[in-house]
Order: sequence, then structure tokens, then C-alpha cells
Amino acid sequence: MTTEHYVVLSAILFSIGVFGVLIRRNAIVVFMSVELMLNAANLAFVAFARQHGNLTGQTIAFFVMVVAAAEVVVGLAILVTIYRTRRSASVDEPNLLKY
Amino acid sequence: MNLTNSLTSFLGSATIEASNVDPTVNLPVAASGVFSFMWLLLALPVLGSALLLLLGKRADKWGPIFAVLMVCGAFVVGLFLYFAMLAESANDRPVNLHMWDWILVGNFEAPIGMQLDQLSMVFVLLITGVGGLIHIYSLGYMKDDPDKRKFFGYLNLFIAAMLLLVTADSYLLLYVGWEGVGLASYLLVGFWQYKPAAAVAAKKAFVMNRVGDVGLSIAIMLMFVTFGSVTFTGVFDAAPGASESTMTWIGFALLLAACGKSAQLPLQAWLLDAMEGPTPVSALIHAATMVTAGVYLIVRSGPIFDAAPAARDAVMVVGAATLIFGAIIGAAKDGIKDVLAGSTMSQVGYMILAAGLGPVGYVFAIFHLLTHGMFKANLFLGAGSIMHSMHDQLNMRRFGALRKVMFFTFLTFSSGWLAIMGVPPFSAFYSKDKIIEASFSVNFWGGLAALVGAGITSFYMTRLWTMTFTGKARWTEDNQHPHESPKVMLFPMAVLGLASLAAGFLLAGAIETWLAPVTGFEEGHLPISSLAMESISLTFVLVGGAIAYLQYRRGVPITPPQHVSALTVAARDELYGDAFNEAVFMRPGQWLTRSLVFVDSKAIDGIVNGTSAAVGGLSGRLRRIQTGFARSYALSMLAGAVLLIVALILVRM
Amino acid sequence: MTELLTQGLGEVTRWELPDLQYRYLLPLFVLFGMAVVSVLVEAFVPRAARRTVQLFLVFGTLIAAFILVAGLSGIRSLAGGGSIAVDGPALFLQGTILVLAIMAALLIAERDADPAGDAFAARANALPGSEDEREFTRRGWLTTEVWPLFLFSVTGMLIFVSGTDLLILFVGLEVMSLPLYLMAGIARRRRLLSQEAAMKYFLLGAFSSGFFIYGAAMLYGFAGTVDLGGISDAITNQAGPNGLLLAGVVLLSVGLLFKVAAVPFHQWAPDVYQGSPTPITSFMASCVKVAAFGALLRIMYVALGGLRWDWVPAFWIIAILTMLVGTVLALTQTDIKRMLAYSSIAHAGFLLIAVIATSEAGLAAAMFYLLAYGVSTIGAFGVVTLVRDSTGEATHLSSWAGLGKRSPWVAGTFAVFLLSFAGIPLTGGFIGKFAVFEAGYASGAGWLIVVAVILSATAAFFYGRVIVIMFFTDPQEDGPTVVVPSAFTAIAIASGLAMTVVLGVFPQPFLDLAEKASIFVR
Amino acid sequence: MQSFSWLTSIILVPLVGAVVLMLLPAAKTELAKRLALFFSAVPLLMVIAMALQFDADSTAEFQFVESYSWIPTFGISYQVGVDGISLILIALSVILVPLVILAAWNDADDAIGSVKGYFALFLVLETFMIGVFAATDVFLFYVFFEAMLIPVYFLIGRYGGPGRQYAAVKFLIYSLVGGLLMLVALIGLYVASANELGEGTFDFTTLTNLNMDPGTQKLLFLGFFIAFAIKAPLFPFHTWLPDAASASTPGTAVLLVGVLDKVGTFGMLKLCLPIFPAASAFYAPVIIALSVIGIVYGALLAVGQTDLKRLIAYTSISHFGFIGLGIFAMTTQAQSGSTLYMLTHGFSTGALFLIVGFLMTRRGSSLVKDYGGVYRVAPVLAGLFLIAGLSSLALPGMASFISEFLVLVGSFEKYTVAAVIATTGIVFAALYILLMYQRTMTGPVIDSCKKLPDIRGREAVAVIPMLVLLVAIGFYPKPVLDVINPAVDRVMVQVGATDPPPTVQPASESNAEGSEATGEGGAGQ
Repeated sequence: MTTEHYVVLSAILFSIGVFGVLIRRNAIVVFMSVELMLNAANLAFVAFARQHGNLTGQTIAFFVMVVAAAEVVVGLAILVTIYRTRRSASVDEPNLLKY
Repeated sequence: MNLTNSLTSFLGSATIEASNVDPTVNLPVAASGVFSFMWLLLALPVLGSALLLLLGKRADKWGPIFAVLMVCGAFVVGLFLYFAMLAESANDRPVNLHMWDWILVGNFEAPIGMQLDQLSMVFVLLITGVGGLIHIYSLGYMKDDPDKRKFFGYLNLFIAAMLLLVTADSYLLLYVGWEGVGLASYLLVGFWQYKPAAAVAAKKAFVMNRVGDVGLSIAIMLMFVTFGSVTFTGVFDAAPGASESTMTWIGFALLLAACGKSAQLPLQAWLLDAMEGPTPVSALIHAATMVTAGVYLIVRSGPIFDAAPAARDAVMVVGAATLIFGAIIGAAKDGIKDVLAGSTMSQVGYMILAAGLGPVGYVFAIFHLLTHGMFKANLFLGAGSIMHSMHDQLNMRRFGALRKVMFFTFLTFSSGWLAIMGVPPFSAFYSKDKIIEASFSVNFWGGLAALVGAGITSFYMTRLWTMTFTGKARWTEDNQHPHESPKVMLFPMAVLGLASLAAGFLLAGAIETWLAPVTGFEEGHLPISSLAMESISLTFVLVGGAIAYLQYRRGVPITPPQHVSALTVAARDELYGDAFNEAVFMRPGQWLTRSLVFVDSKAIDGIVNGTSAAVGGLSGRLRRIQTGFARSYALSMLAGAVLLIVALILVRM
Repeated sequence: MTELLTQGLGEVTRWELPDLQYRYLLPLFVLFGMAVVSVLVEAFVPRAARRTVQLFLVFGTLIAAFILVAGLSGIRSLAGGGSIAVDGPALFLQGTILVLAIMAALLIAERDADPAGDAFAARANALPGSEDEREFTRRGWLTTEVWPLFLFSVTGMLIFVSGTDLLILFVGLEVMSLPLYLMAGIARRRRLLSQEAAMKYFLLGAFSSGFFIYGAAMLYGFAGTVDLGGISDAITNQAGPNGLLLAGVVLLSVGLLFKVAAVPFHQWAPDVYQGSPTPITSFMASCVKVAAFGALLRIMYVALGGLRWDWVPAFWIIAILTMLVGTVLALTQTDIKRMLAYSSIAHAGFLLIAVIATSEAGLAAAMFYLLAYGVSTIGAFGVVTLVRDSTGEATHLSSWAGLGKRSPWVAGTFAVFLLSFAGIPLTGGFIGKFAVFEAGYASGAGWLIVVAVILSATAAFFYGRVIVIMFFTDPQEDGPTVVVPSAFTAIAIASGLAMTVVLGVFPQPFLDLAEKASIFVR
Repeated sequence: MQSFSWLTSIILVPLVGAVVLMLLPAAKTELAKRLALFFSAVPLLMVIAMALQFDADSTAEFQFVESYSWIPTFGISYQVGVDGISLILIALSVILVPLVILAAWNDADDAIGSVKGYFALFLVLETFMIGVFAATDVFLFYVFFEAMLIPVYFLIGRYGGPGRQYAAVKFLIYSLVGGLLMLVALIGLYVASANELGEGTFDFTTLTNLNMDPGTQKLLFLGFFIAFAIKAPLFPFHTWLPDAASASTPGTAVLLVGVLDKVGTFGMLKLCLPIFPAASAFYAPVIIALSVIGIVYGALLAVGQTDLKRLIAYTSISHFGFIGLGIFAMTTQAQSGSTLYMLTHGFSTGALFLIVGFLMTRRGSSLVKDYGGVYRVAPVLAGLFLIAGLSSLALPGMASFISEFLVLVGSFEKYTVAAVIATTGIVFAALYILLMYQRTMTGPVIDSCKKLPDIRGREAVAVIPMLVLLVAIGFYPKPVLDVINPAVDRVMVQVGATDPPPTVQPASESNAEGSEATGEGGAGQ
């Protein structure tokens, strides 16, 4: 397996994440799709780190995980509040702001 | 100054060596002595008009008298100048008074200066003389008008402008006088502006004059471009060097100007309407002086027309056509002033015709201008006198038998009547016959027109005279007591009546010598003897007069007959001059104006407003893309990413 | 920092603690530390004293940080093991952010404008319209939880404009953004809108972060380093495969363009600006814009400057779209906050011209522009907080009718801000626009400038329309009133006004500053 | 450098006045009006004092020069100075503002905005107007040029009549489109100067000496020209003017049409020609065509108007056609004529607008059909209206005749056909003025006009000075032309144009002397 395979895999994961965001209505799932995008990046970082022979990419992966965790905290807080208000986790539901 | 000597020469017996005068280089000398006071000519009437108009009601009491004094003062100044000029030798007579630099831009120079030569002198005396008389007459005529002060203010303004016109030393300053008299005419025609007809007539006169002024403007511009100068001396000095085509253009432009001011075809239509003004105005402006400014312009520009035969021929044609045109109108109108206006048009046509003959005719154009100034003023004042007593009735069908009640007016009027017909020894016999002769010596058709015109003139004037003074009274009920006018009106009429009688006889011959340095003079060569010519024209006059007398001596119906010849119908409608203007200029103009207003608001402004509406509409549509759904926003971001990639790849390729 | 780690791993035996140059990092540390303290204050200080303590803490911290940043001026160096730049642009923009943050903090601290207290929900987690919420409101509970979030966010911004490698930039981006997501959602009034704004902002922000970090990964794959200078070298040396480079550039750009609200990555902005509490909107519209453009400029100039001819055409398209959409959509807005949001999008378009210029003049121009735009923006939103009716801020344009008759000074102030946005001479906005256009023109983007000015004129239509409504229309019967704020808002608005005029009339000192600061260290 | 900063002081006095006015309590309207009059009279006196020291024959391009570095980053200075052309226009501004304030005494009493605000805006506008004419730094010029929009925008929108909002916005957007295009050109100019000199500058004199390549010139010229053509306004950029003029108060309209629009023609003459000589020559035929179209088009539209203020606005479009024609004909006569035209048009149109304003305060309408026979009830008012109208139609003897004729004769030298068509404009001018006079002032008095009072003292004082000046300059234009001519000569040199010589020389040398002797004969003997 060369780096390219990993990168292609990561690209596929990223794409899945992107399309997940685009097509899923449930906010939690959308959010998970975003996490998928971040993790796709992680995979790429790690693969490239291997290819380049330095550890930068590996290190970054840790940072990204931390950031992702922080994002989860913030995101879930927001989503929960909205869920409490609207009794729905659909991202299409809040649609007062437009045009 | 030897007064006796001067008077003799005024009466035509002075001998002036016309032979050693070169008309093309008639350079004025700088004014000195009496001549350095010639600015008074302008200053007096300017002062009069300024005081009367600016002081307002404070000048109501003394204003009219003051105005009369100012004009008479100007006349006196004019006389002094005339005698001073007589004392000089013919070559030294033209004088120039430089007053101040007016416009100096680059090589464009126009001074404010007066130039007085023999030609101007004639005009100065005519304007101040007849003007003074008419001022006096107006004292009576306008006695009860609440705005009398303004009237005299305007009259003084007119005198000032007219004097400026004839004494200016450059075309540009002439232009100032030219439009100045136009303004005065506007104010005076529209003097009773609460009458819509007067207001409209005033505007019409000014606007049509402006069409002529376009010609004058263009002529001046051409002169500047060609000669680098707009002064008379500068232009005439360089004139021989210019090409014929340039001169022809200038000539045509000047002719256009003259047509406007002198109511010649095709710009004749304003004159009849201008009769809406008070009658003294008609006498002064629309008979004696202003309308003859065109003649002055053409004669003054002799050196230009000398070099432009085509333009000169055009002048002749215009004059000939107008003299017939005006005469026909005069023959069909029922309003006394309308007849006189048509007559004026026609008589000025004679002058223009003469001016179009070149040096053969210049002198007679001016001669006729002078005599016409007197007899036509006389006729108008007579008409005014009649109107005065008839409660402003104008319709001759309501007149008749006035001889009995207004005998004095009848006398002066008759003098004018005989003068205009050219019955010897009345004045026009000398001036008009000379024009007919000179015309025949240059061009048969021109001569024929002048001859036929003389016949028609005789017809319409006799018609007027007969309908007004003879036969039975056709006065309406409310006009039962016509009366003679006050003395203050009769005096000017008397003077002018005498002048109509004697002016021709006194001036004949002398005027030719007097004007020769300015205009040059050539004797015309007739195929037949002068006496034979005079007989022929006299025959025309007598026949025309006889027809009219026989036809109208029994009186006329009060309402004009409806079943008349097509020519009469046309002439009553001023030969469709107004209809023509209306169809060719006014209606298309109104249509154009209306459509341009539409175009401006709908097309040009429409583009602007349309653009803004389109942007607004675009905004309204684009807003809908902002759906409020987070996922569609994300899609848009993805699209943006694709856009970026595509752009980058395209650049790479 | 990453450099440090990699180095360390390579030669384990010779582990050396690198010189972090704490002096240079001090502003960041102070802010970060105080943000943490601020959290502790929330936890331990009694409710009654909290506000006072927080205010002292926040303003003290911001002012201290500003002084520290100012003290560093003139220095051109890398710090923190080469991952933080202490250079002109970084310091200028940090100073700008701190000034704007102080002004925004003044608006956030306001409690007199709304009879119910400040602009923030008594309890953000209470159901809108619920009994709970009414209870909290009735008791007059006020919270101060916005302050730690605020400080963290400012810290993130400072990092974002000074980071020199992609990881630090990413961290800065997140530290800046995550608190903002929360702050967007805690409005006291119109809770539903606020929550919706928070959710959209968060989801899309996270989505864009994904792009950013994935782009960073691609560039790492291309260059073998995430250091901006290293990437630049790699581009010069053609070190890696083009595909990775292009993908990296694009994805990274998506992340950054999202933050600056460039079209078509802009759609969050109107919703979020409208829904967020107005003081927070002012903070976002000014400070986030500064930070995001700081990072964008640094990346585009330092890392991708060698690739200029590749990305400039794409940025032309983005710039034109941004100006066009921002301007055109603003034309038909009826909500003042939303209109200002679209206006801010249009301004992002103008700023992109400076990015495209890729010259020192462009950098200086952009920095000046950001300062001028920032002060006017905070001032403008400050005025928005004052115009109120019974339901809170009266943001519908029609309700501003006749404001000029009722409160000439407030309306006049707002008009000055609008004129500055429109780029009328003698306002800061004009000098900024002039500088940006000049830089753009000099770099060969003349036609772009022509597009920009035509759209500027179009933009004047909606700025002018607000003036029409305020000054040329008769007041409504039951229109909103202009409340008299406490000194906080008054100072914020007044300083915004003063700065707007000073930047327009005597811009030279600031231009000097920006000019001297217009070289990136690498 | 002068010992006393004349220009800066003149620029600042009205601004100080505006600030003082704004600080007054809103209720003290009478005091505000008097102060406004005072603060507008002071600049007038100062300009007179300055003009007396002005040396028309000076070799220096600008006098009363003051220069301070302002924004050195972009080579911008605060730099003011006057030459003949700008002196004339500054004089126009400072003469008109006090007269307008006097005439507009009660205009703002019922407006949405405050009375003091109205007069303060006038004063602010005066500051900008003087500044724009005095600026010798092109950037400073631009700053004043654009800044002027704002007071006018407020004057129209806040104090105008029906349709004021639309008109104000239209004015703003129109002007900004032009102004911002000019900004691009301004930047281009700066960059071009930087490329050539190493360091960019906005100094006017330096910019006139640049050797820009014609291609750049043509583009940059357009930027400036369109801005000026919109401001002036030339056909087809004119549609904002009738709306703006008819929606604003008469006082605003006077300053708008009388002074503000002159900035456009001033800019063409003083910026476009000297800085872009090649481009000016290139575009001249097109611009002359547009000007001539404008002359006839504006006049015809004026004839078709039913609203007095719109009518006068359209006459102005026609007049601006004349000014544009004169500027781009590039002869001494035409350009001097255009400069003088700017002055005379300011007075004659100013007087017309003010008198229409007087009518409106009496009758409450500016529609032609709402008037009739006014002459009978208010003869002085009608008389002044007629005099102003006669000036507008360039009656010889009025100053406007000299300017119009100079434009025509100067254009005729190089563009004969254009000049001839333009000359027909005098017919239309007579038509629209006299038609307007006839419809409103003459005829029987209509019922609604029976009680119109005649002119009041304050109103007369506002209008009569303009008319007196028009007549005085009409007969003795020398003082004005002497100031204008050297400045125009300089423009001619800068643009590299010369007057064509007369095609025919006088017949002989001696005769030539003779003709000269005629010209100066009176003085000689």
C-alpha cells in the first residue's frame, strides 16, 4: 500500500463527509459528517507524515482531534438548545432567517 | 458753421464733387469738435428710458414729457452733427468715436464706438425727427393709459437702440442695436399684454426676428473668420481679398437677417400681428424706422454685396416678391392698420429690391426709405387719429364719411395717400419711380414687379382712403360721435403731412450726391427715356386708383362678402403665410417637442430608471437563493470550491 | 511548535528547549491567561460582583494586550519556535483587533439600553417563551458568561493573524470561532433567531473548518511541511505533485473565504449577523473580518505568493461575485442588520482586491481599510442597539423613518457611518477604498477597479436609502425611540465616529503605520 | 506663499459658520438666518479684497498659493491657489450664496429639517464649492468634488418639494457613478505619474507636464470627462437635473445649477484639457457633437415643459451645451466665452430660479398653468423675470450675449457646422423664454393670481444685484475678460491649440493701419 491509497481513501472519506453534510437533515448526523471530514484530514496527515518521513502530520492529527472534541462540545450545546426549543433535530427546521 | 450754407445744401443745391470720392475707401476719421459729443445721441434716450423705467411711479408725472425732451434733444444733437458734417469735405465726413474697449479676446476685438457717416446721418435725422414727432403725438394718444410712463420709457429705449444700430462702428455693436430694437418692439407690441393677442404677437415678432438674427450672427462669425475683424472698416478694408463664395455666404446670411427685421419673405408673418401694438408704435417702429433696418444693413454692407452677385440677386428677388406679396395682402384686408402693415411690407420690399440692384439702387433704397418713413408715419398717425375717435375701431367697413368730422386728419392723410401712390409732386413720386427705373435698368422682371406693385399700391391705398373718408357713415351704434383729435396729435400729423408732400421734391438729386461717398452711385441705363418710364408708371398708378375708387365709392357692406375670388380669400389670410409657418414649422415643431419630451422621460431617463429597476429586480430574484436552509448554504460553498478548482485548472491549461 | 516537535523526534538525544521568545508572545499569553481567569471568575466570584470583576478584567486585559502589542512595534521576527510571526502586519492587525475588541466590549457591556438588562439571555438554555425564561427575566438575572468567550475569541484572532504555519492558523481559527458560535446564540430577545443563527454559523463554520484542515493536509502532502515559508519554497522548487497543491490551495481558500464571507461562501453571514445579539454582530463584523483577512493575506502573500498567477484569476471571479452579490442583495433588504451584513459582504469584495494586488501597497491598503471599516461598523451597530421599541431593537428599516427629526445627532452619526461605508471623501472609508483601489490599479487590476466603482455607486443607493428614510421621511406616529445609553455605548459610538472622521481627514499617521508594517516576515 | 492665507480663510469661514449655526438652539431661527447671511457675506468681502490684489498678468500659473503636505503616502497635498478661471468661479460662488440665503429666507420654515440645518448646509456647500475651485491638487479637487454631494443631497432630500426623495437619490447615484469613475481615472493618473516620475503626485502643474501615452490618456480622460459630463450635465447624462432642480427649493436649485454644475465644465476646462491634451483632441469632435445636440435638445425640451423649474433646468442643459462646445472648440474666444458663460449663466439662471421661487411662495405651485397675467398684479416681479429671461436668451447688451457669442464665434473658427447648428439655439432660446413669459405673466389675470403681491424688499435685494451685474458686464466686460484671458491662454498652451488666423488679410498694409486707427481712433486723437 502506498501513500496514494491512503490519500485516496481519505479523499473518499472527505467526500462522504461533505455529501453527508449536504444530504442529511438530522443535525447530529450532519455534525458527524463534519467529524468525518476532519478525520479524513487526519488520515491524510498521517499518511503524508509517513511519506515525508517527518512527524509533523502525526502531531497535527492530535491537534485536530482535540479541536474536533472542542467542536463537539460547542456544537452539541447549540444543538441541544435548539432541540429543546423546537423538539426537532432537523437542520432544515430553523428557517426564519432568509433572503 | 454757416447755417444758411448748410440749409441750402440740405435743400439740394450744394455741389459736392462726387467724382473724386472713392466709395470703397471711405475711411472715417477720429471724432473731434462737435463730433466728440455724438455720444449724446445715445445717452439722451438711454437716460430717458432708464429714468422712466427705473424710478417707477415716481416718474409718472413728468416722465412722458421728459422722454419727449430727450428725443427732441437727440434730434437737436443730430442737427448739430449734420451741420458740422456739412462743413467738412465729402471725404472727411465720416467720423468715428471710440468710446471704450468692449470685447478683447485673443485676436477678436470689438470696440464700443460710434461711426457717423453720411448714411448714418440720414438715419439719425429720420429716427430722431420722426421719433420726436411720434413721441409728441403719443402724448395725446396715450393720454389716458395708466402705464403711459412705461410706454414712453420703452419708446426712448427704442430710439436709443435704433440710434445705436445706425451709428455702431462694428457689426457686433450693430447687432446690439439690432436686437435692442427687437426688444423694444417686443415690449411695445406687447404693451397691452393683458390682451392675449398682443402678447402672442410680441412673442411671434421677437422669435421670427431671432431667425433673422441667426443670419446676422453667422455673418459676423464668417466675417471674423475671414477677415479677423468685425468692424465696418476692418471688414470692408479686407473685403476685396475674399473669395466670391465666402462673400456670397456672408451676403445670404445678411439677407436672412434683413428679411427678419424688415419683414420680407419668408419671415414676413410677424408684421401684421405686430399691429396689436399701440398705433404710434406701428408708426414709428413698424413703418418708419425699425423695419427699414434691413435696408440699412444691406446698403451698409454694400462692399460685401458688390463682391457677391448671387447674394445681391437674391436680395432683389426677395424684395420684388415681397413688394407684390405685401401689396396683395394690403388690397384685401379690412383693418386699417392691416392694410398699412401690408403696405409697409410692400414698400420695404421696394427698398430691398433697390438695395439688391447694387450701386444703381442703394441711394434710391435710402431715398425711398426716407420718404416712406415720413408718409407712412403720417398714414399711421392718421389711422391712429381715426382709431382714437372711433373707440379703437379698426375695421374700415365701419368707417366712411369721416372726411366731414375729421377734416384735418383727412387732409394729412390724403397727403400721405397721394405720396405713397407716387402722384407728382408728392414724395414717393421721386423715390419710387427712381426705383422702378433703376430696376428696369438692371432686370426686366424686377422692374415689372415694381411697376405692377405701384398699380396695386395705388389700388389698396385708394380703397382705404375711399372706404374711410368718403361715402356714407357706417359707424356702429356706440360710435356715434367721432371727433377730431387733440392738437398735440394733430401737430405731428401736420408736420409729416407736409413732409409727405415736399420731401421727395426737396431731396431728389441732393441725396444721391450726399450718399455717394458711402454707397457709390451709378446711373442706370434705361431702354426708354425717363419721361416715358414715368408716364407708364403714372398710368399704372392712376388705373389702380381709379378701379378702387369706382369700386368702393358707393360704400361696402358691413360684413365682408363671402363669395369672392380665391385670391381675395388667400389675401385675407395673408396669402397663407401663417398657415405655411404653422404647417411647416409650428406643428412639426410641437410634435417634435412633444415627442422629445416623451423620448427624454421614457427613453433616456427610461434607460436610467430601467437599469435601476432591473438591478432591483435582480436583487429580488437573487435574494431567493438565500433560502434559509443551512444545507443549501453548504451546497453553495461546495459549488464555490468547484468554481475555484475549475478556475485554477483553466489557468493551468 | 510543530517544527519543534519534529526536530525533537529526529534527534532525541539532543533535546533542546527552543527559545520561545516569551517577550514576543506575551500579548497572547496575557490574553489566554486572563481568558482562563475569566472562566474562573464565572465559577467562583459571587453573582453580584461578577460583572464588576469581569469588566475590570476584560478591559484591563485588552488594554494591557494593546500596550504590549504596541510595545513590540518595529520588531520583525519569528517567535514561538518559528510558528508565530511578530512582524508589521501581525502587530498592526493585532492592534486593530484589540482596538475594535475594546469598542465591541463597550457595546457588550451596555446594560441601560434595554430595560431588561443587557443584550444576552438570562439563561441561554431556557426555552424561549417558557415559564422559566419569564421567571429569570422577572428576577432580572443577568449573566456574564459572554466575557470568557469573548476573551478566548479575541485570543484566537490574535493567533490567527500571526500564525505562520497551517496548524497554528487552524488552532487560531478554532479558538476564534468556537466561542463565536456560542455568543451568536445567546441573545436575550428573539431567541429563536439567535439560536438559528448559532446553529447555522456553527454547522457551516465546522464544515468550512473541515475544508481548511483538509486543504492544509493536501499542502502538507505537497510540501512536506505546514510552515508557510516552507510551502512557498516548495512551490518555487516544484517539490511535490501539482494535484495536491491545487487541491490544497482551493480547499484552504474555501476555509478562509468562508470566514471573510466571500461569495459564494457568504450565505451564513446575513443570517448570523441578523440573528446574533447586536453587540456580538458588531464584534463579528469587525474583528472576525480583520482576523480572517489577516490570515488570508498572510497565506496568500507568504505561502502562495509564488503561485500568484494561478489563483489571481479565480480571485478576480470571487471578488467580482462578492462585490456584486453583496451590493445587489443589499438593495432590497428591509432589515438594517441584514443590510449591513450584505454591505459587509460587499466590503469583503473590495478587500479581496487588495489580496489580489499581492503587493506591499495592497497589504498596507487592506490593513488601513480593515481599520476604517471596523470602527465604522462597530459604530453603526452601536447605533442600531439604540433604536428600540417595545420588542427590543427596531431593526426594520421602515421603523427608522424620520429618525433624523427625532434624534438628529444619533441619525447624523449613523449617516456618517453610512457615508464612510459608501466611500464618500472625508471619511475613513473613502481613504481605505482609495488605497485599495490604488494598490489594485498599480498591480494591473484596472478593470476590476472599474467594476468595483460601479458597484460602489450602486451600493450608495442603499446607504442613501437609509438616509432617505431617516432624514427625508416624516416620522411614524408610533415609531421606535432612541434610548439614552450608558457611557459604554456612548463611548463606543463616539470613538467610532471620531475615528471615522479622523481616518478620513488626517489619515497620514495611520497610513504611515500601515505602510511601515506592510512586510510579512517569513 | 502669501503672508495671509486668503484662500484657506475663505474656505473655512462658511464652515465655521455652519458649525456655529448647528450649535444654536433650534428655536432661534431668525438668529440662524442672520448669522448665515453674515457668514456668507464675509467670504464675499474677502474674495473682493483678494481679487483686488489679483495680478491678471502674472506669469505664475496660480496666485495666493498655499501648500501643505496632507497625505504624503499618496503624494497628496492640501494645495490651493487661483488663476483667472477659478477666481471667476469663486466669485460666482461667494456672490450667489448670500443672495440665495437672502432669497431663501423662509424656504425652510415648513420643512422636515430644521431651519438652522438648511442654512448650515448652504454654508457647508459654500465651503466645498470654493474649495473645489481653489484646489490645485487634483486629489483635493476630487475630495471637494465628491464631498459637495452630501450637502446637496440633504438640501434636496430634506428641504425639497414633491418628488424630493427620488430626485435626491437620483442625484446622488448619478453623481457618484461619475465621481467614482473619476476616482479610477484619478488613481490611474497617480499610477502613471508614479511610473514616470518615480513618485506619484496629484499636483496639478506637475501632472500637466506628464508625457502620458495617448492610449492611457484616452482611458483616463474618459473617467474624468464622464464625471464632469454628468455633473455639468451634458446630453445624454442630463436626466437627473430636471428632477433635482424641480424637486429642490429654489435656493438649492440656484446653487445646484448656478455653481455646482459649473464644477463639471470647470473640470473639463481646467483638468481634462491641460492634463490630457492628446485625448482631448481625440474626443473633441464627439464631445462637440454631444454639446450641439444638447443645445438644441435641451432647448426643445424646455419648450415642451409645463413646470417652470423643469423648464429652467432644461434651458440650463442647453446652456451647458454651449459651454461644452466652447471648451472643446479649443480656441481662445470659445474658451474665454465658456468661462464667462459659466459666470453669466450662474446669474441669469440664478435669477430665474429665484423669481420662480418667489412666485412659488406666493402661489404654491411651479406649474405654468397655475399662472396667468401676473404682470398686471406684480409688474416689478414680472419685469425682473423678463430681464432675467432676456439674459437667459442672450440678448445683446447682457453679459450672457458676450459669452454666448464668443463661444459661437470661437467654435465657428474650427467647427463651422457645429457652430451654425448651435446658433439656431438662439431662436429656441427666444421661444422658450418668451413662451414661458407669455403664458405666466401676460394675458388676463387668472383668478388664482389676482392677489399675488408684488416683489418685497428682501427679494428684490436678492435678485437685482445679479441683473445689474449682467447688464454691467454686458457693456463693460473688460475687467472680467482681463482676468479670464491669461488663464485661458495658458490652457491653450497646455493643450497645444492655437487660433486659426483669418483667411483674408487686409488689402494693403496702409489700409491695415487705417483699420487699426479706427479701432483706437478716439483714444488716439
